[in-house]
Amino acid sequence: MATNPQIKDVQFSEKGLKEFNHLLTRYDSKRSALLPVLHLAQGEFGALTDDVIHYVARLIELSPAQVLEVVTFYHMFHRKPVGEHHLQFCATLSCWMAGSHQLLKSTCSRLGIREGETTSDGKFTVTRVQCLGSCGSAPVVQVNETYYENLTPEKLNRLINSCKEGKPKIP
Amino acid sequence: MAGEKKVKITLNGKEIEVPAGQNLVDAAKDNGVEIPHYCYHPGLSVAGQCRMCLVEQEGNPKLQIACNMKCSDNLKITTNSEKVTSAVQSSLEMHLINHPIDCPICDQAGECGLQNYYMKHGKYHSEMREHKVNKEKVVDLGDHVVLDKERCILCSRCVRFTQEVSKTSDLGIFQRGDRAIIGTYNDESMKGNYQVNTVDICPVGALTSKDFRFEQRVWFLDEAPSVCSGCSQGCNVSVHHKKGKHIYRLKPRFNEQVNKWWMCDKGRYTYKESNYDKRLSSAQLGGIDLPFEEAIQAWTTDLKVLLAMERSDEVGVFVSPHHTHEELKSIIEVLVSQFGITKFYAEDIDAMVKADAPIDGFLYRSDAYPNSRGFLKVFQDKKIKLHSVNDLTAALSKGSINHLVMFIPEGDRILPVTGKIARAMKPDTFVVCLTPQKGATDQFPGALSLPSLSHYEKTGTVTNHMGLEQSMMAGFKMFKESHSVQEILGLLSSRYSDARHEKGRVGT
Amino acid sequence: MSNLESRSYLIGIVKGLITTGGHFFRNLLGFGNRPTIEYPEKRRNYSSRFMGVHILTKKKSGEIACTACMLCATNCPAECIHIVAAESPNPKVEKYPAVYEIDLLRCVFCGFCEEACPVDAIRMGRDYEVPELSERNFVVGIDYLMNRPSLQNKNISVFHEPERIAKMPEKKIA
Amino acid sequence: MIKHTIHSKNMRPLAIDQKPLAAERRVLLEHEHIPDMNKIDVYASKGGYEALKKVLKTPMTPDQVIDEVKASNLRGRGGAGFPTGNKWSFVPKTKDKPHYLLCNADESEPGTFKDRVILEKLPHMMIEGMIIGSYAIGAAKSYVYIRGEYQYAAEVIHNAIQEAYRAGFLGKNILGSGFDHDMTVHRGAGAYICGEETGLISSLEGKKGWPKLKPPFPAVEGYLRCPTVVNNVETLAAVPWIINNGGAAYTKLGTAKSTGTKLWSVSGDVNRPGVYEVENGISFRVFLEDILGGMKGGKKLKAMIPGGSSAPIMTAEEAMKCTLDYESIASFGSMLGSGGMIVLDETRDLVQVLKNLSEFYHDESCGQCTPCREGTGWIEKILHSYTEGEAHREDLKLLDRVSNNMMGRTICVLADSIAMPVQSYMKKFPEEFERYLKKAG
Repeated sequence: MATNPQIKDVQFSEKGLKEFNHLLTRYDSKRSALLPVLHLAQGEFGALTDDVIHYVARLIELSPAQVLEVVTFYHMFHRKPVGEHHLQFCATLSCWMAGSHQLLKSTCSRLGIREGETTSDGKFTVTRVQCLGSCGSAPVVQVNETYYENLTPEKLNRLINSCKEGKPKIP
Repeated sequence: MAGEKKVKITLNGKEIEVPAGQNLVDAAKDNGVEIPHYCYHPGLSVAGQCRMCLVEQEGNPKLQIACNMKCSDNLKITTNSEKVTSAVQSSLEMHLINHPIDCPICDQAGECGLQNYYMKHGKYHSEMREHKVNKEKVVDLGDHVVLDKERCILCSRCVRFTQEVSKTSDLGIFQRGDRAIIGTYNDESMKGNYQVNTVDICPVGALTSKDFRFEQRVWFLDEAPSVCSGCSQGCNVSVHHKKGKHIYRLKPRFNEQVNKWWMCDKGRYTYKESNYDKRLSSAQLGGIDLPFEEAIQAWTTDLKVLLAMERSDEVGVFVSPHHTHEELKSIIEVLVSQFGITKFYAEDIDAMVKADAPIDGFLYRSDAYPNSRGFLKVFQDKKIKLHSVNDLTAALSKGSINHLVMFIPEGDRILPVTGKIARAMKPDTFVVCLTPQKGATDQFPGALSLPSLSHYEKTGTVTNHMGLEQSMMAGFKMFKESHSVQEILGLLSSRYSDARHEKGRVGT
Repeated sequence: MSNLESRSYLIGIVKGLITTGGHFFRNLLGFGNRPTIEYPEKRRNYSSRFMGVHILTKKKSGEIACTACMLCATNCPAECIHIVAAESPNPKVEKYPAVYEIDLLRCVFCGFCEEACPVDAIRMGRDYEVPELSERNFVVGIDYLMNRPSLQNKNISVFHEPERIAKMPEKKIA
Repeated sequence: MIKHTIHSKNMRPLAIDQKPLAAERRVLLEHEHIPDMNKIDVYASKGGYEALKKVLKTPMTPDQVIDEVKASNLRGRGGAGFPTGNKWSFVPKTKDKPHYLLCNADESEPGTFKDRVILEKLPHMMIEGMIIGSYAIGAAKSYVYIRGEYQYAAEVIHNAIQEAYRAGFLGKNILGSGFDHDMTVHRGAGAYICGEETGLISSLEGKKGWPKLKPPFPAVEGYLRCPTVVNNVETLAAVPWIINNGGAAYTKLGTAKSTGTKLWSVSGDVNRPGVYEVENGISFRVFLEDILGGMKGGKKLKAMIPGGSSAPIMTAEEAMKCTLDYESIASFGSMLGSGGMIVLDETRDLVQVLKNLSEFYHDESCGQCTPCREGTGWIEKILHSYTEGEAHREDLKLLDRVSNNMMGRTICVLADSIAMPVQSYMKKFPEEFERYLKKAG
């Protein structure tokens, strides 16, 4: 496919390529591996930028538009790099009843950014997400891939402080 | 279609017989019942997204979509019950609550699915008081298509077209829910030779043709069935013109065997060769306008002088396969049988026909003439030998031809060939150009030019590469002075015979 | 009429003159109820629904309000409106009339165009004094219809969507 | 390099740590509290994979397995409650196309977090159930479609599958029975719609999670247009017990029509929110007092959403009278659904609750069908302006009309998941909406 000039050529790491080939063997159609490959690419490159999307499109033999359709459909795929600590506040019913909105507002004001933005030092991104499947221990915040449950304002501040030090730990 | 199994279905109480497995929407349309639909298109896969074609099926409490139903025995469908009409009205309302309703500036006004169905099925007072979702308005998708994401009703016809028919897969639906938008990757230009088909099948004004942008309102346009002159595929088109004065666009016309619902972008702009700026609008002699009558008279006298001295072999005729059967027949009847002219010259049509193959694997073919097969057949039937253009240039430079009749079609394709002939010609040879285009007459400064009809004004038949004879019923004339080739030759032969018998007044 | 009167020619003339003279002097001195007025010093006051030469309205920003949607040309029974639409130079506006001409000689001043217009871009004005030397000048264009002095720039369209235009992204079309 | 994923230990919902309460009936979660129960050896030591051995060693024919599940009258635990035995029997017996079994571990229904316990603590029980199910429908491949956010659970399942391969319960010629089977974990990427059966199939095919047109039904033409069965985690986890103890034994649990036990994930204004396994048919009153520790802060119960956010709401009186099984909840106009119960006390403003839910469904609507794509957005906007002080009486009529025009008009039931609650909130709690009308004056 004629790629337009601004698209730089990117490549999976050697480990990533091995993982990619293994993934292909698990499915009966190449396109079925698209989601896992996008997870793999987002893990390696940090975000699904235009170059990455064109690379994945070539690997899975799809047009970039078809891959972009999938990337923009799912919430977990980002087209721009997110902060080192991606604070995802659950906004749905049980967490909302437990006050997750107040936690979100206070965190935004504390970090000085609005919802969905990244702090200038690239450390934090704050977004609102839908039900994380942990309603019994509401309110919940997911940082990168870990759930932090039963948060109170104090616990949340301690969590953010531990993130600032680079080692997020259970408050 | 005769051998197909028929099944009996009941539509609105009336029992009808339809081919087995036919889509219910098509079956209903064939029997006069119009089931409203946006996302269904007979040439594309079934999406079932717009939910406009909801119908009541006996034995099923929930309304079913008709586009996903194949006709099978004793299928009982009701489309006019109160429940169905209110469902269709509410589906339409849902389409319109985030629609910008900017009909004054939308080219689709007059042929827009939303307007049509609102008048047939809507007629409600909108209760949408909330803020509408705003999206990008004028987005340039390359040199053929302009996109307006706000008007899009997300029926995914264009996406399915690029994935299933043109196979470029460059359109997609991004984001989710009512924030979803149609577009290409980062709004880059669309690719491929079939982009404007997406404009035809887009039921609303989301995808509009850049060439037709703001040109004319569709309710001012008349429609004439014709065949595309772009190549030998012979796609059926309808020519949209205003009172025969100006052609604004071409749209494909459904033909099961040739082009189904589609046509290529190249062919779509062939109408520009018929419009005002390209046309020879009156007869000319050496560049000076003169009434059509005198031009015919001049041609007759020169021809008469030659034929009287039995020098019919000094008359050369250049023809091209761009002409219809009827034109070629009249050329042969008048020039050959009446005047006994034998020397016919044309490009190497045999080679073109043999090398003819689809260029982009779908419709557009390499042979650039719409009637090559027909042309060869006519001349082979009459056993007239076709000499090559080189023979003509040789004969001209040698001076053995000093009366040249040039049948030149419109379009820039032919100009290199006619240019070569013009350069090889001696200044004193008498040239007659029967052509619709100014470009050709400029190449022959001293020539007698007679304006003939452009391709889309002609009524006649052409044979496409499959050998399928297709008729064109244009029936409009853009310039008062221009006449069809048959008319001109008719006048010529009648003037010639009058001149010979010295009687009868010249009729206008 | 007595026999003498009909035979003697003079009495009839004098009687006629007395009637005309009576009207003449009564009107001259302003006592008469003559319908004519001293035009152009005094003018008839027509009703506010009077339909005179058309007016093309403007947006608040001074641009032409018309979007060249051709509804007036379609609705016009005399087919005397000729419009050529084009891409608007203002990046926030999509379509505007490059040419908008009305042939006043053909126009029957029925007001159908005013009714058809969805954005109050054309109205029936109050001017009726449109003297011209040749019929070509009766085909009036945008400049006359929108900016003629008698309008005193008061022809502002009531239909405008400032917040929608403000939020509209600029169009990206070659 | 691949970022190493870290997980924290406090993932387990609270209530599950203590020993079973009197009113609980732990069948699936019997050994859940044993540490390292997710390892294969500990699981095998508690009778794990006996059912698989029983199926493959005796050997039971696929039809016998299906009949056993039919006899147990096990109903789908994901939300629809469709009898699993019947679902399996719809798969055509012919083998011209490959068959697939997909485990729906997407669990995105607000209020539902029961599958997570099985995924993190008892992965092998689900795996064993999947292998048996695949054997029953003749599927050579099965996939665990797990929601992208459950990163830790995905790892646990992945390790468990590798253990199963090493133990010979997966791969070629399992236990010498000639039955080959491959299982893969497939992570979703954050879309509620992929919890819908055909939405999951589209997502697994590498497309947007747009549900597919039915007919054709997945059992005939599903994943890659081949016969496919999609079962919930809890449904598959119940299969080994049914095979071990027989379908009849399973019908002794619970009520006649709602047999067996159900995992309830409770959240909201209760003292002990969490995941509990109870026998179907237990009364809500007992469930609330004995298991959930009553209302938090002694407040009065106002309303209860039984089966996840898409279930119509039940008033306090109705809740107190109902028993936790499909029939009783349905008799009050609601749905057992996925068992994601949300309890609301007297302080909760139900219009705000409904607004929050409409935001969820507006954000999660996949946008394929027009009534849902536009309708969810419209409902949210109406509720937004309704609660921001511009409440008009016609808004209620409009809400009713719009939700009516969404119900039953779309390819999947996401539209109904907001339309039915809207209707039930307005019918059962009109006074909540009146309050806003008065406030708006």
